[in-house]
Amino acid sequence: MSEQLLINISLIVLLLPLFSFFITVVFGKRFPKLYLFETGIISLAFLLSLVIGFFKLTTYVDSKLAFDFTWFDFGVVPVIGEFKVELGVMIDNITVIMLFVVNLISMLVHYFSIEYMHGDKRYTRYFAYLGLFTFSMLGIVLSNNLLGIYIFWELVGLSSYLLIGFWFEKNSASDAGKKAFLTNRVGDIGMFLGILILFTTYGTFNFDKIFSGIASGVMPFESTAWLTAAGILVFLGAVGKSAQFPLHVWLPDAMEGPTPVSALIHAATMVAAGVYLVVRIFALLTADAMLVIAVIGAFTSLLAATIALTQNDIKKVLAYSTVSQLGYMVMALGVGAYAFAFFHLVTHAFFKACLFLGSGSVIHAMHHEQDIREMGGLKKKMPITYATFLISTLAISGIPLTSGFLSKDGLLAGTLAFGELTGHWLIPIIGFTVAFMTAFYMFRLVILTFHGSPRNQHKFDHAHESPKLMAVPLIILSALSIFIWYTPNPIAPDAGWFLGKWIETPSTVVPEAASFDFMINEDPAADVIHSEKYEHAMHTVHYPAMGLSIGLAGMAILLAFSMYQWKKINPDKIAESVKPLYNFSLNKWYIDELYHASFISGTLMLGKILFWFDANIVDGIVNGSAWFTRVMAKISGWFDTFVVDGLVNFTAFMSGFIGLTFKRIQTGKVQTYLVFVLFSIVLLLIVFRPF
Amino acid sequence: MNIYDIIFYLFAIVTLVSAAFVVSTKNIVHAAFFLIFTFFGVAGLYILLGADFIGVVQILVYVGGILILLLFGVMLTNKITNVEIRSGTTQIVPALIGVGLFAGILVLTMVSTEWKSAPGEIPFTTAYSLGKVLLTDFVLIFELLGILLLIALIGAASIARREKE
Amino acid sequence: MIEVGLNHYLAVSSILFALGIYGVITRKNAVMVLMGVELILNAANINFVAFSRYSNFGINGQVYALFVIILAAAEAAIALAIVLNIYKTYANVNVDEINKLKE
Amino acid sequence: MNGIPFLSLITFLPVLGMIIILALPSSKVKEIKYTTLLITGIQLILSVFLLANFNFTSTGIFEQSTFQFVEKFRWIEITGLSWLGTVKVDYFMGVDGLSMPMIILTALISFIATLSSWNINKSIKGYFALFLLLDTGMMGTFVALDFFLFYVFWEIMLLPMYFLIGIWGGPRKEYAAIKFFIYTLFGSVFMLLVMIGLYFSAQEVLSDGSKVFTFNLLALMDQANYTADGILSPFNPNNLRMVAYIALFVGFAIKIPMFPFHTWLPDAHVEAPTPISVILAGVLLKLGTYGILRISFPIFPEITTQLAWYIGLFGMINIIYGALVALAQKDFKKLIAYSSISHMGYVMLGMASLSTVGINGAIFQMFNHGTITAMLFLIVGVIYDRAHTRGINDFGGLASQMPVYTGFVTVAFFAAIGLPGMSGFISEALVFVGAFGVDTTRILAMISTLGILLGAAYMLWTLQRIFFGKLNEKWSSLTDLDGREYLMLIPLAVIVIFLGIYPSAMLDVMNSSVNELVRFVSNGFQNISIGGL
Repeated sequence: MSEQLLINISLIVLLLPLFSFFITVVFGKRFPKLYLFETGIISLAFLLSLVIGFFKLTTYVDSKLAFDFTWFDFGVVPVIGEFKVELGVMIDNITVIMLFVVNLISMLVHYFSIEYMHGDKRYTRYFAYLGLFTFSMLGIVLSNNLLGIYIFWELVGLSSYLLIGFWFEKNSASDAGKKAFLTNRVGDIGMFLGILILFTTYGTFNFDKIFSGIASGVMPFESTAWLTAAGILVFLGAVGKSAQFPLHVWLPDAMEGPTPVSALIHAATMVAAGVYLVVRIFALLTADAMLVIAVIGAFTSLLAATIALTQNDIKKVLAYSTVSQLGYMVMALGVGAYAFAFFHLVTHAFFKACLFLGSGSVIHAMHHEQDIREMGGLKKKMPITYATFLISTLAISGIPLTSGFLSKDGLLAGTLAFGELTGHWLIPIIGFTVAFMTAFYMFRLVILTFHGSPRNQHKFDHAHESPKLMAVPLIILSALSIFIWYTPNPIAPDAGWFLGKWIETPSTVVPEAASFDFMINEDPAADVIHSEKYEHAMHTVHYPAMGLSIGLAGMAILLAFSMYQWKKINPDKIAESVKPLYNFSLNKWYIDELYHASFISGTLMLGKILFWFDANIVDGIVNGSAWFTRVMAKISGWFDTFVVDGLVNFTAFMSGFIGLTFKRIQTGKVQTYLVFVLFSIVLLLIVFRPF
Repeated sequence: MNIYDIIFYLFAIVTLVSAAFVVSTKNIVHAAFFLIFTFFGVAGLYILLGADFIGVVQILVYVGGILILLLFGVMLTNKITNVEIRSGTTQIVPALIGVGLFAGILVLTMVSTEWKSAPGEIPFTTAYSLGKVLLTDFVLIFELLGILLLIALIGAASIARREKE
Repeated sequence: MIEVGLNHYLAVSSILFALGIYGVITRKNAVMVLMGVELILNAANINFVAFSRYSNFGINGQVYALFVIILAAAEAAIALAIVLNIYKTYANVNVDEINKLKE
Repeated sequence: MNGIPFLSLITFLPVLGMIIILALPSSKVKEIKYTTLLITGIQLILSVFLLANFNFTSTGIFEQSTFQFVEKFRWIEITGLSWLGTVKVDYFMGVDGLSMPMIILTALISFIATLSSWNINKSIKGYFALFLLLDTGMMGTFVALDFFLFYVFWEIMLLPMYFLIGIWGGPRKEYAAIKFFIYTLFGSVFMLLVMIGLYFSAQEVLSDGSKVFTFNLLALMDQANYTADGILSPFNPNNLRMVAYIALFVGFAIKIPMFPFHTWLPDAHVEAPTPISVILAGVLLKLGTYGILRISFPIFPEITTQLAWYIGLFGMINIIYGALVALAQKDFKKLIAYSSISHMGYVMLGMASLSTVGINGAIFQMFNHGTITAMLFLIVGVIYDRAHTRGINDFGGLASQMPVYTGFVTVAFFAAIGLPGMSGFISEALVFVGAFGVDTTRILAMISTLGILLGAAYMLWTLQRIFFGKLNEKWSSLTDLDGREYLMLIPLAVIVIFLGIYPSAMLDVMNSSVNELVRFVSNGFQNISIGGL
């Protein structure tokens, strides 16, 4: 299979969902069965992505396939010279893995939704939106340039908006959609500015060309500070999309959307796009930028984990755990654990999708009850859901033999190594704390939902195991949360093919002075980074990290069981004793309130003030000058009436008077007039005296 | 005082006296007849001035044409036997004063002005030269006047025929 | 008494002119007014011819006099037609009683 | 091909239609409407024909031979006017890449506005006659290459607009119409002054070698034509070119409308009937920016370079100020009006960059704003026709009642937000790329990106308030779009999406002209004294 063919297939994979979106949107009303067509198309796309993945990871495992075309061309432009805008696709190992992940989860979510969304009044429309989303997400994955990514980035935002607000009759849903879009836009502005900086400097959007530009020593506006700024600004896009602090607020609200959507978009794929973007621009990140990224990631993961501890909505807990895990990935990228970050992205996608679909299954069974305080004991009623949910929970908690253990352990090791190399010990500390919390709140969730006795007997009685169409995706996803798919050795992630062969950290292109010393490539020509120092550090921390994470997770699980299963410790009492902290967590650190009070109200208020300014001051000046003109007109009118017109009237009066006097002369007889003419002539003659 | 002067005064007196009668007589028919004398007098003056052709035309057109026309007008608009034929006058006093003054000043002006007179040869007959000039230099005006006369003819007939509404 | 010259003719024409105006102004009958007009025209004509005789304009003055005569003829015809019309309308031709201009 | 006066045809066709309509008895409503539709339809076809025969590589801007479909002959010539000498005005029309997109836009919007006028039921004859006259004015302004002619067309637009708002408008129509009229007239006066000033500063060399004062825009762009002592001549050390530039700019800025000269726009929009709003936003606003590009930039290149930053600054203010004020609106139509102000800010920002990308973006944004805002106003019109209210908070939940309508609204709103895949994105992105790439406007561009966020905020908020949530029972009888409304909205939606995916279709038309303009402005006038102020 030739390279060109692979690219063509990838383009087909990209366009298939778009095609089905259009078909479904336009004809959806007439043919309600079109959702099957849509699902079929996605399945086809999945199969094709399998084909691409197979050939890419076997035949072309070390090469990068790329294809560019000119979107628009300005020709020779004054000052700049040749100027054109290109778009293109690129297939490397990351791409094909992402293709696989996106298409697989999308396909499974389609199957799941057929059952879950059954009976909705906009059933086909829902599938159309899923198609649009899949298209946009694949676009991000396939693009080889920032512009392409930005375009699909926004389209992903659109489909996310449409899907979150799918049940727009609920005000909370449409609010959440709007919030998601706007919050993302904040990040997008940063990303856009970052792209502008890079484009202005290097005249291209293409990653490879930008990298080679940086490698050749050209800096934006002759300063590495601007390069740092560009990196951070582009990362801002990821902050928005991957729900990092301070733009994380939209993701929990996004749970207003249908649960399968949460699984697909807000857990597995779209939110991971931010991480994916940072993966793509990893090579141009300077040390400062990486530190910022690491800190933001770490803080986000801590923030979200603390909030997740106290939430009672099954989806909210999962949402905050998603934010927390995304923070992990971002942190990992910040500390230079590139491969582990991406690895975690993939494993997280599977187990988190499984968790969300599992929660969807529970919610479906409980007739749209989401509060875990109303659940309990569902283990018996829903064995498949329980089993898959448990496997995924183990994975997210980092218990050995799961995929999550592999990726999370490597990631935490990366933070430890970073701490050792740079002295930023706070980051690994946060990392391990969050690991503990994660295990705790996830098991709290599992125990409260599935274990114990039902707390709402009525709803429990009506609960039932989900049908096959919903169960199969759960089984597939939980199966993918087992270590065996990634490495043969359950405790050595990098021994496997995933990290050993497919994913390797690219070498940085940033000038040495501006990058971490452990990131400097020993062989500057190599594409893949190779740093003795870093590898040594990683080797040193590997086992301590593993032991620490297993120990913490174990303790956390034990704690969760003793609090919620065995009831040895009363959680309410603890909550009572640290009431302020508990409330702080329950209310999500009051961040929403803070934003509402500051930015949102501030902007609206500013809008109102400016409108007042517009209507009263600007327009006031206009109307005022009009008024002034009118007053002047009135004054001159008065003048006109009484002075000018007075004169006129006087003249008229005089004329009238004279007229009356001379009226008699006006006899109407020609001859009389002639007499006057005669006298006038005589008069003239006398006056001028021609004689 | 040569014969020329005598003839001039003769004609001048005839003209002016008869003109005075024209404007002062009450009887309109008398006025018309005095007008004939005036025209004759003027014709005499023309001839004295060497304009023989104009003099002849004066007699032909005025005496033969216009005056007959006027008489017809008188007869059509007045019942001859009626007293009405004795036409009245108005505003005699202001007219006398005005016209008197006017005439005085005019005559004074005419007489006192130093005219740059350069009397040339009096041609024996002017008909030839007039004819030549009329059909060369003034041919356009000549033609136009012909048309004017035609229009006047038609117009006069048309106006005179209009019935009272 | 000096020799008869241009001035004499002009004086005659002036008096004739004044008489014409007197006629136009004073006579009530429209036909009489027309006669006054004819006098005025004749006075003008005398001037033309006199100037033609006593200056070096050649024969042109006589040509103009001729034109005036023609115009006078046309004028007389039209004027009489109007007079007839007025007579039809007012049953008299007294100019002083026709004062529509006043309105 | 040659010899057929296409531009005169496309310009004066509506006048022909107007005469036909005036000749028709006012009871023949149907005939009047179909005549207008036919005329604007032919105009649209003609404009497409022009585009099809348009040479994309011919530059235009200042060289007559590179203009296309040129028509030039002496229009007014008065000789021997004492000290004025010979007054000579040419009837001079031509098309280049700057005007071509605008011609298509004008023809398209006129056609769609005609469709949208179907509901007008007050003195139909007068309405359509004025409508067509307006059409002529707009088209003429875009094709005129003689300042005098330009001015004549510019003023021709004013009168029909005044009546169209003042007679067929809403409750405060008189106020709005007068305000519009006086505002624009105020601007026109400035323009007139500058026009006369330029006239007495430059002399065109005729074919017989004699020199006469000229209104010819192309001649005014040539430095060599200026006299040594004209008040607006660059050779005059005490020239007033700076003052003139600002005066001219104010004249155009009122049309854009630029802060702080914008307050006529919301009033005019709110009061005007839907089709007139469509024309106002779709075409009339573009005249301001078109005028700046066509006249201010090449005639005053050195001042343009000097003042570019200020143009960009006002562009930035427009973007952010318009968006913020839009956020505070409760009237749907007023919101769109303020969004127009915001969007026109992008045009100014792009122009201020004086770079090919920025100006391409600006012109493209002019076109896109024309189509998108037209769509938005049509959308307002649709709902206003049905519900007789425009209060945003009066609605709610319309999405379930009018799904197709909501679909179009979503397309239009997201196009206005600048969502990729729609034309608005390309133009805004180009504006930012252009403005960011130039030192003068970089900071302005960075601040202006806030507009992207604010734009999304007010649009989505509006979308939510009107269409989402529970359906207000009051509106349960509203019907979805009818055939005519489909006919209005579909072409615009298709164009918006098509140009979003394949922007070259429009960018190629203007690119060579824009390149030439940028080159011309950056070369500027040489060895001159910059006077004034």
